Amino acid sequence: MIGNLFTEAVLVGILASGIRLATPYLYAAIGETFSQRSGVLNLGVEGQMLIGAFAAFFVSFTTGSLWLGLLAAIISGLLMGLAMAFVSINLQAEQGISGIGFYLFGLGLSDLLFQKMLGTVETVSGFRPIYIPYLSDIPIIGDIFFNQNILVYGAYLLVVAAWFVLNKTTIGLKIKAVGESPEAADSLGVSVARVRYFTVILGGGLSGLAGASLSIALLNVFQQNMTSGLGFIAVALVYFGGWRPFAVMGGALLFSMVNSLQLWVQVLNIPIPSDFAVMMPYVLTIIALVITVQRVRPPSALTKPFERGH
Amino acid sequence: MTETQLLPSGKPIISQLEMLNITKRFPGVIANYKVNFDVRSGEVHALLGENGAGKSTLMKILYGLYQPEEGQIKLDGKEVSIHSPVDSIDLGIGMIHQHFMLVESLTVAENVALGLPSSRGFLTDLDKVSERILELAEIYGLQVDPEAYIWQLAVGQQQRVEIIKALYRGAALLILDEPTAVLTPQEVDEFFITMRQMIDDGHALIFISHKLHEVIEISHRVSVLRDGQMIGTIPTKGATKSKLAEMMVGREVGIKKDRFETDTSEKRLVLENVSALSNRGTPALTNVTLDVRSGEILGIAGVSGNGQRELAEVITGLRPVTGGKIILEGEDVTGLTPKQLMNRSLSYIPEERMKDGMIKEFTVAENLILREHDLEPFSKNGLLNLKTISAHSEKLITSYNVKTPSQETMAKNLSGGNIQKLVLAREISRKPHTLIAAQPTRGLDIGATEYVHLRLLEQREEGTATLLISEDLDEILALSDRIAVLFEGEVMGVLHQSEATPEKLGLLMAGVVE
Amino acid sequence: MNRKRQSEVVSKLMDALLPVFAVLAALAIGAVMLIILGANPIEAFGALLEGAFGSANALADTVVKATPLLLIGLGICISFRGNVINIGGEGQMIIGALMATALGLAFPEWPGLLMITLAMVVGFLGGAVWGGIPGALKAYFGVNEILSTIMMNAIAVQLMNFLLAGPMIDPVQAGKASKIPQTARLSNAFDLPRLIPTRLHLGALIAVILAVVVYILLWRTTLGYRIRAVGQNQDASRYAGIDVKRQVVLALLLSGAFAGLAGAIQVFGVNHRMITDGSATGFTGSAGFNGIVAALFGQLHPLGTIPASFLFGALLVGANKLQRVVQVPSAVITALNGLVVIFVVSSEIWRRRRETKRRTEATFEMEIEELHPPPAQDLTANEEGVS
Amino acid sequence: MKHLGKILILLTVAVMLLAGCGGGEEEVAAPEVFRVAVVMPSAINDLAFSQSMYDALSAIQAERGADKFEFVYSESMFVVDDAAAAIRDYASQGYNLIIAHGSQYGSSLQEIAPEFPETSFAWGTTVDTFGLDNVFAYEARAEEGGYVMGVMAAMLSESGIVGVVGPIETGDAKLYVDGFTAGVTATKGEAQVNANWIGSFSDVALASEAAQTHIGAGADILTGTAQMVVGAIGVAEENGVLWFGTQSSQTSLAPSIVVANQVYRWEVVLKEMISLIEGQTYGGQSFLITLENGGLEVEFNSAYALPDEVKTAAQAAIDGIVDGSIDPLP
Repeated sequence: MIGNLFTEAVLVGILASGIRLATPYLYAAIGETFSQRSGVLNLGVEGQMLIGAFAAFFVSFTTGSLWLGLLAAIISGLLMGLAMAFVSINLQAEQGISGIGFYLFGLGLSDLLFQKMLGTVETVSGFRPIYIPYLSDIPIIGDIFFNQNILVYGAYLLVVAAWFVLNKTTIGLKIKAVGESPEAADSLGVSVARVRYFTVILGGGLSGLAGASLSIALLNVFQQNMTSGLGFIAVALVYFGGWRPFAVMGGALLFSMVNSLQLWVQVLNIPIPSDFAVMMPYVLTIIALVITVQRVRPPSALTKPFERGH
Repeated sequence: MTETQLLPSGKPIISQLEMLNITKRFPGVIANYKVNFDVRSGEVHALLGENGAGKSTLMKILYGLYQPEEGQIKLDGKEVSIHSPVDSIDLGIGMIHQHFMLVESLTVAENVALGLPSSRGFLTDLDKVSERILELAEIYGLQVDPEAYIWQLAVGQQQRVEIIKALYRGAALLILDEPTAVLTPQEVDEFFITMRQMIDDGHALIFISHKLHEVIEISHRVSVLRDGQMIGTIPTKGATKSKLAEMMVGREVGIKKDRFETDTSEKRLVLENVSALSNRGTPALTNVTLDVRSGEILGIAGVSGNGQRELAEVITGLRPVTGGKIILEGEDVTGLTPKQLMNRSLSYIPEERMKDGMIKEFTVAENLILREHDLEPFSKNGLLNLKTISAHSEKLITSYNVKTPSQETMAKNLSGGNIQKLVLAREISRKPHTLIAAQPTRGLDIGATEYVHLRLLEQREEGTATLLISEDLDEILALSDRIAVLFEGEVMGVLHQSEATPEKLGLLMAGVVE
Repeated sequence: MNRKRQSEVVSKLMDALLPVFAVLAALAIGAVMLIILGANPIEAFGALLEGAFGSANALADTVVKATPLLLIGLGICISFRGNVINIGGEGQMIIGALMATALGLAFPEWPGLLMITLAMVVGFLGGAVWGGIPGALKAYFGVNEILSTIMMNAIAVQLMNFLLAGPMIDPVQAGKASKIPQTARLSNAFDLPRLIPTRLHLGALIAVILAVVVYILLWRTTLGYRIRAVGQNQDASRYAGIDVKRQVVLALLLSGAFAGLAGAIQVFGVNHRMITDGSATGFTGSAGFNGIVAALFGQLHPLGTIPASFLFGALLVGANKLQRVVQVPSAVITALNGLVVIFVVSSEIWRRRRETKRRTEATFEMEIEELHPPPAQDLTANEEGVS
Repeated sequence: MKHLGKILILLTVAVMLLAGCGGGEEEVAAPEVFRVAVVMPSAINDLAFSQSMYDALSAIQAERGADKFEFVYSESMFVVDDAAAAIRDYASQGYNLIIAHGSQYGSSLQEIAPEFPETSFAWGTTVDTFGLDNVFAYEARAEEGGYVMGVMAAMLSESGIVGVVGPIETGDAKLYVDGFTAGVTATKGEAQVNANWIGSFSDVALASEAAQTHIGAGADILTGTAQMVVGAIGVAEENGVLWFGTQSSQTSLAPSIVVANQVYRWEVVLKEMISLIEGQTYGGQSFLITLENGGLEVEFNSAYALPDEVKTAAQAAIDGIVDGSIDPLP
């Protein structure tokens, strides 16, 4: 029966859904890449995603405009990012812990708003897959790559953009410098705080977008705790990818494809207990880390607040 | 010099900069108290002082990294306010920090471009930056590869990058904070050529050092700080080493200890054709053959990065050998762990004390048992014997004259000199048969250096075999019985103290064998 | 001198009270949320206090809640001191509980005291294994422990789901169509003894005793010395001949072991069987994460973690009561909990600032005594602050 | 550090003393008002298990009047330990009936109930009262509706492949899926039922992807249970695949593709319990909601044009189950 896995339909399914499932991870993980590259660990991603997911859903639901929903998600994410930035940059709070605080806050607040403003699970008609002339018609390839909604494409464009920003722009240079050696950046007049504010807020906005990709593009509903640990996996993927956008994308794709593989394993009635099937992505992630020996060093100043003269 | 005079970089000169009545406090110390200081275009003004005298603080104030509580800064007669490096850079002030302010994971060009507006807006213009770097390199004779990553560069090269960074920003006044501490004699000479060229072009240079002969060689005026206060400013012409040293320390220094004959019959440590790799996997040591005898100090001279660090690590078991044998007191100890070697009475004073020699967040007492914490009498059955540890540290603090409020003080609160005493006390109090001392006085001031030297000679007389690795030729020459020179991981030759001269050693250090 | 001493005491007292002020500030925002929701905040916070401390039962609940937080917090003290971030408390707690429960189910006839002792040991070992794996992966393969412990949590949950629905299922449930994934109830003889006639069980006492043990471990043993040395400075430890990798493994292993023990105690002291709703939280109550927060509130000191866990446990228990009394959605509690965490960690900065200020002020006094006498021949000014 | 510890302890004691003075004023319920407290594992608006109970209590309240029937709830009590504290607290406040709405709460109830012999407890979904005379048990014969749905699914499916999305293979969810599978295979022997247990009650994204996988595998009918299936319903709608709901009505989520829902009407058994309690019987019995007693209802979506023969077959299945001629769990 394992042989059933290697049919075209299944492989296409795994690839297509792997690409789709990776979307929220990508938005969140790329945002996290920026903030970690500048030296701030944001563990509150999950909370920001939930707030973003709710904002996107609620605004889309009430106004009927998905674009307004998207905007709302980004703005709410930015605000959460701003708060996180203030706490970790100005108040120099222990980042791992304040992140957990923001997670809980986002989890609670999104649920509360959901109960008070919506009251029940509703649906919206979210972003639809975009038909791209010719490309979408190519057999197999079209199904895998060119039958996705705009936020899916956006996620992959974001990876390219993130790579570009980090490697080809002045702000990218500042981000990397601030994360590696804030003292050196500071001695050249680069404002460490400003750069970190920028990345953490940007990370918040992207996390909000990650939430929106769930609530108004992939799932089209809002449900309490709908991210269910996804944000934490996104943070893990940043480590997995060694803080490099394309490697982070590789990790996200690997994780989601294995996740999609385990769903197929069950659907094809391959006799593995479902619990073990569900375990697969996690076990494989660890194995992947063991065999691809990690030589990448985290940004030297990661989690370390900067204060001049210390 | 007229006010409109321009530097080769195209920026105007700074005719005179004055710092008046500067006072600055830190938790636990008054760093500067009513300090006056000035520097002019076309001169090197040396700032002398022991560690902790307040030199770096004064310069960080000038560069905008610290704000003074009192005092003012005047540039060409006008009062200026410097709140951050942005202000000082705008005013034409550049600083070469003692600990380089470079981002290791970025390239030379990226480090130079950092924080500057780009000609392409938000996109970087590294190609143009590289061009300009090469131009400046040409003008000032500072060879660097703009594409190289900082971590690939030797210390001397990194320093050039620092200078170029400042020049690129149009610095007319350069603060050089102990720039020669990390350089070889040859590199120092080259560096002085660069400095002379800069003052000829109209730059103003502040040169911080505690190496007196360098100060005498390069500077026009000398100011001496002690305990945060300005002792005085004198023209260099006519100043003597001993005069300057006395101003610095507040007493006469430089009593030479006599060297006694010792029994050097036993070959304590022997290296036979030892080879090893560097962290990057390239050959760091090739067929090194050496012996260190009881009662002698074998000096290892060489330019930084020629295998000294690896040599010490191979002997102490921290780095695997790829070939050859290490024999300690007649037994082959190749491949033993650091712990096993330590238990064979080998002691090690590591090069980077703060990083490798002690634990900042541990107390003085805890640091003093770092090597022997699991041996009796300090512990028994896995439990620490706090009473013995306390008595032990009390004893060492007294006999090694470690200045600390108490043995419960965190090591990070001690001065550099006292930290070195701490490490020294720990390593020497074990009465080692063999001692590896790597750069034992780097970064120490005169008094502390003197102290370390006395202790090393004392060990020699007690019969310890000492391997002294140092980049300070004066130190090597003053202490060693024999001197081996390392170049690119190979021993270029071993000279007896009597036949060694700086010139001979310098040639060997450059890899020239006559 | 006396006045100086006094102001120092006041200043230290302020430091100690800081988390409390932070909690109050967070609750103030919570009050605004409650008012918006149409609830009376005074009534609500009254309920919170009552729920946490209002009766013997309430106090017992608080302590019962605090027990796993303290145990996991102790493990966190060890691992964080060793500079290893253990986010795997949830999984380690589950594995410890599973192993202890399996033992209890396998030998229902054994004497209670023997079983309880062995179950604690087995739980401890189970957690050690689950913590040791990411420890070894970090030490020998360079796998980031934040990542691997998060993954190990997910794996432990699925393992629990599998075991409780399969090999370890309650025989009564096995015969039913619905097959609730739970084990049989452990023999009554294995119940941890109650300390007073409430839910308060022996586990709380064990946890407090272990806090002292961990204190001794960290500061009075060579093992603790090494773990702290490696945590502070790997290079210096290596130079001093300490096997750095082994300490990294040990730090995570011990940390996991305490979480495993927390799991065993939770089963033998509170639940008396294991049951799963598919998530980790159903069993752990997020103790694996809250324990980290508790340890940090306790400033990573085993003894400081005792009151910190107690206060955090009180907050959790009281908040549930608040929800019941004023009937606001439970989401408010979660959000409030988050705010408390944020405010407390953020408040730390004032403690640090006061400490710096204290030291600088001391310097100002120094001025009069030390500036004018002839320059000292002392080589040792404080380099740290100066250069 | 030592100081900090001491001060914190002192402070806690102080807080405890204050709290001790403030607390203790319990309101005694007026006897004519019937007071119910319920502890539920998820949110009251989950469109699934918890909502079914909340809706039932609201229905009873609407019938009896808010002045005669009060109820309070603790939602999202997924931590068993917290639920136990809530149950004990409600019991000590003199509620007439305390419902532990979740099989995971059984052990706690078994321990607490004997301490409050005058209070009635109800535990679902199970049939076990632990032999205690103040504990009622209640259970849904979820397989009954499941079977009926399965019959319809088999007839509506063209591909002969039906997909199921479930949380973990247990309890209520397992019963429903087993019944559903039985209904499908009884109607169309060659039809295939693929089940996907995603291991979570909350992972909406994974539930949605599971639905995608089913569709990729050829399923043209989907069903699922628990609160995370809202993700799967969206996918079904997008792909024009039919959906069968259970526990609560999910029609509002996708009116065009929801065929029918099995809706739980706990009020049927709750009313029985309440009248027993009012007659001084506090427990000892177990209840079932079934198609027969109206506790389970197959609610057809009027917006979906169900072919007559399917509706007839469904009705026949209902009748067969009610009269016992069909066993939904063969």
